[in-house]
Amino acid sequence: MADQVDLSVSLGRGLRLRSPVMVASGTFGYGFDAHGADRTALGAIVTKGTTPGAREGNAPTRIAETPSAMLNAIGLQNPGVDHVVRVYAPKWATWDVPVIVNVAGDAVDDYVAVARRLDGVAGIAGLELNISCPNVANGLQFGVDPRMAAQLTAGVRAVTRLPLLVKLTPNVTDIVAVGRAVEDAGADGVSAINTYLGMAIDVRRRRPVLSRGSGGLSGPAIKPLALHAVWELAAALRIPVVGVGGITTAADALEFLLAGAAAVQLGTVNYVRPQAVREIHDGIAAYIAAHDLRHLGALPIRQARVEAHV
Amino acid sequence: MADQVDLSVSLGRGLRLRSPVMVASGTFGYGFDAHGADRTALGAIVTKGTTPGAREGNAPTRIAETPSAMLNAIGLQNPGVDHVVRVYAPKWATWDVPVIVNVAGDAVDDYVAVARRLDGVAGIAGLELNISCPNVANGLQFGVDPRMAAQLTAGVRAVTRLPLLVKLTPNVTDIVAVGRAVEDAGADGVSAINTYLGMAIDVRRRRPVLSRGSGGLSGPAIKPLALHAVWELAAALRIPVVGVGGITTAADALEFLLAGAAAVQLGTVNYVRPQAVREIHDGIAAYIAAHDLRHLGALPIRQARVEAHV
Amino acid sequence: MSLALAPAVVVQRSTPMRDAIELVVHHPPSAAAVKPGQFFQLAVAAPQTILRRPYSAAWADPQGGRIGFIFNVVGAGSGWLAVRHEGHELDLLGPLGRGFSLEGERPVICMAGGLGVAVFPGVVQALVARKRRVTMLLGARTSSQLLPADRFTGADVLTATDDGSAGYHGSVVNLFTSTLRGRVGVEAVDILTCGPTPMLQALIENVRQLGLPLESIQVALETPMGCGVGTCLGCAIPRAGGGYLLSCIDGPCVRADRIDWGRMTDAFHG
Amino acid sequence: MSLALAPAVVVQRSTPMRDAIELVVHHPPSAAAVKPGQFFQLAVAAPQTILRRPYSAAWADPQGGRIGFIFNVVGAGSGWLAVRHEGHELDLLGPLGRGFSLEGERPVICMAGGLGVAVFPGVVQALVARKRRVTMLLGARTSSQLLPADRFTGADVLTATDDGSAGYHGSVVNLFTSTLRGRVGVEAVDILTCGPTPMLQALIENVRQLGLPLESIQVALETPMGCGVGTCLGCAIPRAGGGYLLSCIDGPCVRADRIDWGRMTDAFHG
Ligand SMILES: Cc1cc2nc3c(=O)[nH]c(=O)nc-3n(C[C@H](O)[C@H](O)[C@H](O)COP(=O)(O)OP(=O)(O)OC[C@H]3O[C@@H](n4cnc5c(N)ncnc54)[C@H](O)[C@@H]3O)c2cc1C
Ligand SMILES: Cc1cc2nc3c(=O)[nH]c(=O)nc-3n(C[C@H](O)[C@H](O)[C@H](O)COP(=O)(O)OP(=O)(O)OC[C@H]3O[C@@H](n4cnc5c(N)ncnc54)[C@H](O)[C@@H]3O)c2cc1C
Ligand SMILES: Cc1cc2nc3c(=O)[nH]c(=O)nc-3n(C[C@H](O)[C@H](O)[C@H](O)COP(=O)(O)O)c2cc1C
Ligand SMILES: Cc1cc2nc3c(=O)[nH]c(=O)nc-3n(C[C@H](O)[C@H](O)[C@H](O)COP(=O)(O)O)c2cc1C
Ligand code: FES
Ligand code: FES
Repeated sequence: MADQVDLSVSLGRGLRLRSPVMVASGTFGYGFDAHGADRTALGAIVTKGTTPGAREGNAPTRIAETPSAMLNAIGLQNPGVDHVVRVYAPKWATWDVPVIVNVAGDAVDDYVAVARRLDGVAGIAGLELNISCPNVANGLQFGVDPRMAAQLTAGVRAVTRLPLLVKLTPNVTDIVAVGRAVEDAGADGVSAINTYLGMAIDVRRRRPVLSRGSGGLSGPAIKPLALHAVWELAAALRIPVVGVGGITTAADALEFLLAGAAAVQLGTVNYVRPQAVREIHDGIAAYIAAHDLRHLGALPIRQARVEAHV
Repeated sequence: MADQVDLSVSLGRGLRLRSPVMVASGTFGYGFDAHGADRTALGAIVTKGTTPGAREGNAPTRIAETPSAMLNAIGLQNPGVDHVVRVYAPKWATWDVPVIVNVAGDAVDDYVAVARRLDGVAGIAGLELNISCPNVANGLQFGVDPRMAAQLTAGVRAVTRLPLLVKLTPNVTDIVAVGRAVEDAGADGVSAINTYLGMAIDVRRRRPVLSRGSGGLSGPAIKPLALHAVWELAAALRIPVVGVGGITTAADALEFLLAGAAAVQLGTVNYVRPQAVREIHDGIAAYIAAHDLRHLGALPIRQARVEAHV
Repeated sequence: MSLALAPAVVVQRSTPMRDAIELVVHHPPSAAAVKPGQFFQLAVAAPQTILRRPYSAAWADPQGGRIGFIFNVVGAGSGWLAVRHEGHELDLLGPLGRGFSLEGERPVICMAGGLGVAVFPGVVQALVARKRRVTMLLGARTSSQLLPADRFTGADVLTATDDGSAGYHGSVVNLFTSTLRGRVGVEAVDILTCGPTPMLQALIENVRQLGLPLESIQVALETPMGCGVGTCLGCAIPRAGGGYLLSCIDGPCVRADRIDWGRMTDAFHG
Repeated sequence: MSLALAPAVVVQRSTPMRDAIELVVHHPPSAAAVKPGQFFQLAVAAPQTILRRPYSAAWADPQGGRIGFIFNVVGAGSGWLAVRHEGHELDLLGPLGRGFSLEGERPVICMAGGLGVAVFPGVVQALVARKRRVTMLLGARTSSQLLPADRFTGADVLTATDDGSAGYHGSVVNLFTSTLRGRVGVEAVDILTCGPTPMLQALIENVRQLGLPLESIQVALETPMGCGVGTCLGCAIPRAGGGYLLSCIDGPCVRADRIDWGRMTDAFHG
């Protein structure tokens, strides 16, 4: 019965996924290393953040576990967009799961350069602009200011016909304002959220655990925060919101879909349970069947809304 | 040996605590209900948020557990400042642990009224302005805007000679800007941080778990976020920073003290391990003794600072 | 209040009825202090959890220094408790809250739905010791999920099952209505009850229709709790006449007329 | 790569040396696939943790379908593993990473500091099976913390203890320096090692002073890991010549000349 449920979802501009379960940037590499995930349950792969040139990333220590979460400061280690176009894209073109390239940089020009290079390349199904990376200098600057976020989005929009998601940072007073700004600037959807700025100190060595001092927090701990952001965004935007943050079970994913997310991304859980993609896909299908809802569009709740600005 | 360590700390304007371990607002009532905590290890009690008149609080459900954390939307249930002055303060006056009243309201006048009423009352050692409560209408408005936060602080400063802490919200783009503003407006210290805006959805009932929709997240999950806020504030402010957020062990408390906090507050852990106050006090003393540091002031690390705006 | 902060040791683990587990712990001070209807906050070391979990003392044996807890697995915390065995330590905070008021001479009807039965072995024992006449009404989905009648020595035990596999075929509330009519004078009983909110709602409804005073009913509430000691204000339940009661310190055993049952439904069953 | 996602069952639990635990699990596909020096990511259900924990297979018995893990308790995850017993399930992800290269004919010195010994029973067995001459150097704080020599059948076993309670009185690196000098021609050995970073640093220092080529050393690294499969980029270690290696896929067993030991110290021992 759950088999007959339609789990497909459209993220705009022709980007149609057979499943609302995507994998989040930085947690699935470029789709070649993660084993154990069942691709038939996967809606899309979002790649590691990709910059114009190759980057080596930050010095170790790059990750630390914290209660129900982890901190990371990878620093956008990636092979650069040329490598992606030459080596990876041809392989992706043969896959039946769409690959969305997560785009990063230090300046508007960087983003535009990467987007231009990727436009029209076979095997690339869409772009996700990472305007929210806490782990490189300037990484957050675009994400916290609605005007800069809009400028960046418009700049990229001008050079690509690819479906365009913008990945928002939660480290702001008003995420909805940033969401509205990128919507108006031509984004086809937003991904919410990237990691939260956090820190751990090694009390034995009396210094920060991470070489950069701070890093981005991900994992189950942030789920209630991400869910709140998605709830607010879904109420305010017309474009689809992709929910990301702390999802590890089908119930978690359903919280986001009920909050109004059009699809979800699994991040940290991929490191722990590669089979989560399949389990969560099936759990969503079973829920929809059990509640006689037939398709994903019937999930979002809004009526229970208590106040506009809680 | 750990016995001889001086753990006293001064929070300004004559407020001297014998221990850097305080209990956070809303997690210790007015000091009468929490049993099992060893008061001889306690630096100060911060009371539940107190408003001009009594308040009934929000409808249930008011709390929900999330991974390594809990959400609350109590809604400032409290007996009002008159009751505090008439019934509680006379008892506090006989205690040897200072009691700091957490002050809340919907408008500047509310805060000023409560502060004026408490000024000069025996048994009240200081005020903590809660400009950061996510669980009442307008609760956050003062905390997210540096100008409003400064206005409120100045208004209260004008009517009281009591030591004045301002409790900051982390739900902002730039917590340091708010911290600087309240410092300039006359705060003697800041407490960082209050809870993070979060949400949980009951997938069975298809509605938010909390009656208000959203609530404030506290507990171990938020520790890395709170620590980062404290690290940034301690670097930027001249007044003491009191660290709050997810502390459950002596190592957690030491992370905050190493990050530059002058003292710490225990919140959610009081619900779980009433003996945490004693354990954490003793753990800090043992660490200081083991590292031959002699007093708390020698703890903060700054040299490892990597970048100004990560 | 005397609070147990020292660890208790599990001395026995068993399955008193299907899908339930009974843990017996040795902790003399708590066993001596606990009153029928009071509860303990049990620390659980389950993944991702932080809060303690509230559990009624099912019974206490002050001489032997032992306390029993009866529960089923509904989530992470109870799942962790379910794999405690003899010799494991359990960290108790309690006894907490107000138990049932057992004063009076009138016959008593105890009424339990599902795992609400967990609080009653000790309650019935105390009532019987006070020479009160006790009728224990047990409701469950099916006969194997009924706590055996020998746990209620000295009481009349009547059962109801949803599937009719034992006793009355139907809900325990319906069993109650008929029992009450048949056996005792309508104004002359005290009622102590514990069970899922819908069951409590149905009971209140019925009692109102019968014209009985709500004052004669005491309910043991199982509202989710934070602290269990009155500091978090998280366990509010709507009070008749406005405002809230705290179920951990004003309860968990509360006279039914003190509760605003209309707002209760909004909160816990809407 | 063949990844075990089915649960393995603990079939034996013991204490091979003081402060250490050995868990033997039954999982035929993993036992057949694992190579000496590879590791598994073990899921742990400890409170507040989320990540798997990397553990070397200490040895594997492909016929019996069994794998051994040897570890000590240093935190929440290992604390949880330490209370696994016969019959419990363990969720393995692996085998992962590159093991030691065992090719060649030269004599081999294996050198373990502390729990670094955990990787060697299987390594020595494989080397002996290849008819290579093996000297196993074991270092520990005190004699009771040494894994017994009978775990290295076919190898010469020499020990060093910090307190002098067994074997050489001093560090295993110093033992190595003397052994190397005394027993074999300086250019003619392969060295496989695992232990705390300071021990590795000291070894590299000594080897450099002796004028030996770093190429002849392979180290098994124990860098903290996220995923263990190359997707998180969290386990970077400084590569000689710039940039980083990923210890989970380029290692954990890496030729010493591929590592920038100066930057390594900054990161893990500054
Ligand atoms: C005073 C008191 C006494 C109690 N005595 C007993 C007892 O003797 N035996 C027994 O089996 N149970 C008892 N309960 C209920 C018990 O506390 C919960 O079942 C338990 O806390 C669930 O924890 P968990 O981690 O297993 O489930 P969770 O993962 O926390 O929750 C699982 C499901 O149970 C629901 N739930 C959580 N807490 C409660 C609660 N307090 N009441 C009802 N539903 C809840 C959740 O909404 C969720 O749907 C009592 C509760 C209270 C307040
Ligand atoms: C490839 C590999 C193979 C390993 N094989 C073994 C083995 O066979 N036997 C064994 O006992 N240990 C082994 N380790 C180390 C083991 O993974 C860690 O001790 C374990 O993850 C700690 O988990 P925890 O939850 O108990 O401690 P945590 O609470 O996570 O940490 C406790 C302390 O240990 C430190 N720590 C955490 N992870 C590591 C790590 N990976 N290396 C060193 N220190 C760490 C922390 O900084 C902290 O100080 C191996 C590590 C790797 C990377
Ligand atoms: C190690 C690591 C690397 C990440 N790298 C990126 C990245 O390159 N680009 C990006 O937009 N997000 C990146 N993220 C953020 C995730 O895509 C995701 O937004 C975040 O982890 C929250 O989801 P989760 O809690 O499910 O992990 C990274 C996360 C982790 C843990
Ligand atoms: C149930 C509850 C009620 C709270 N009430 C208040 C309050 O009235 N005023 C206030 O400033 N903070 C209040 N807080 C916030 C705490 O004081 C503290 O800042 C926060 O919980 C983070 O610390 P923790 O993670 O240690 O709990 C409350 C927290 C909880 C959990
Ligand atoms: S559970 Fe905290 S006040 Fe009742
Ligand atoms: S541990 Fe994730 S890349 Fe190595």
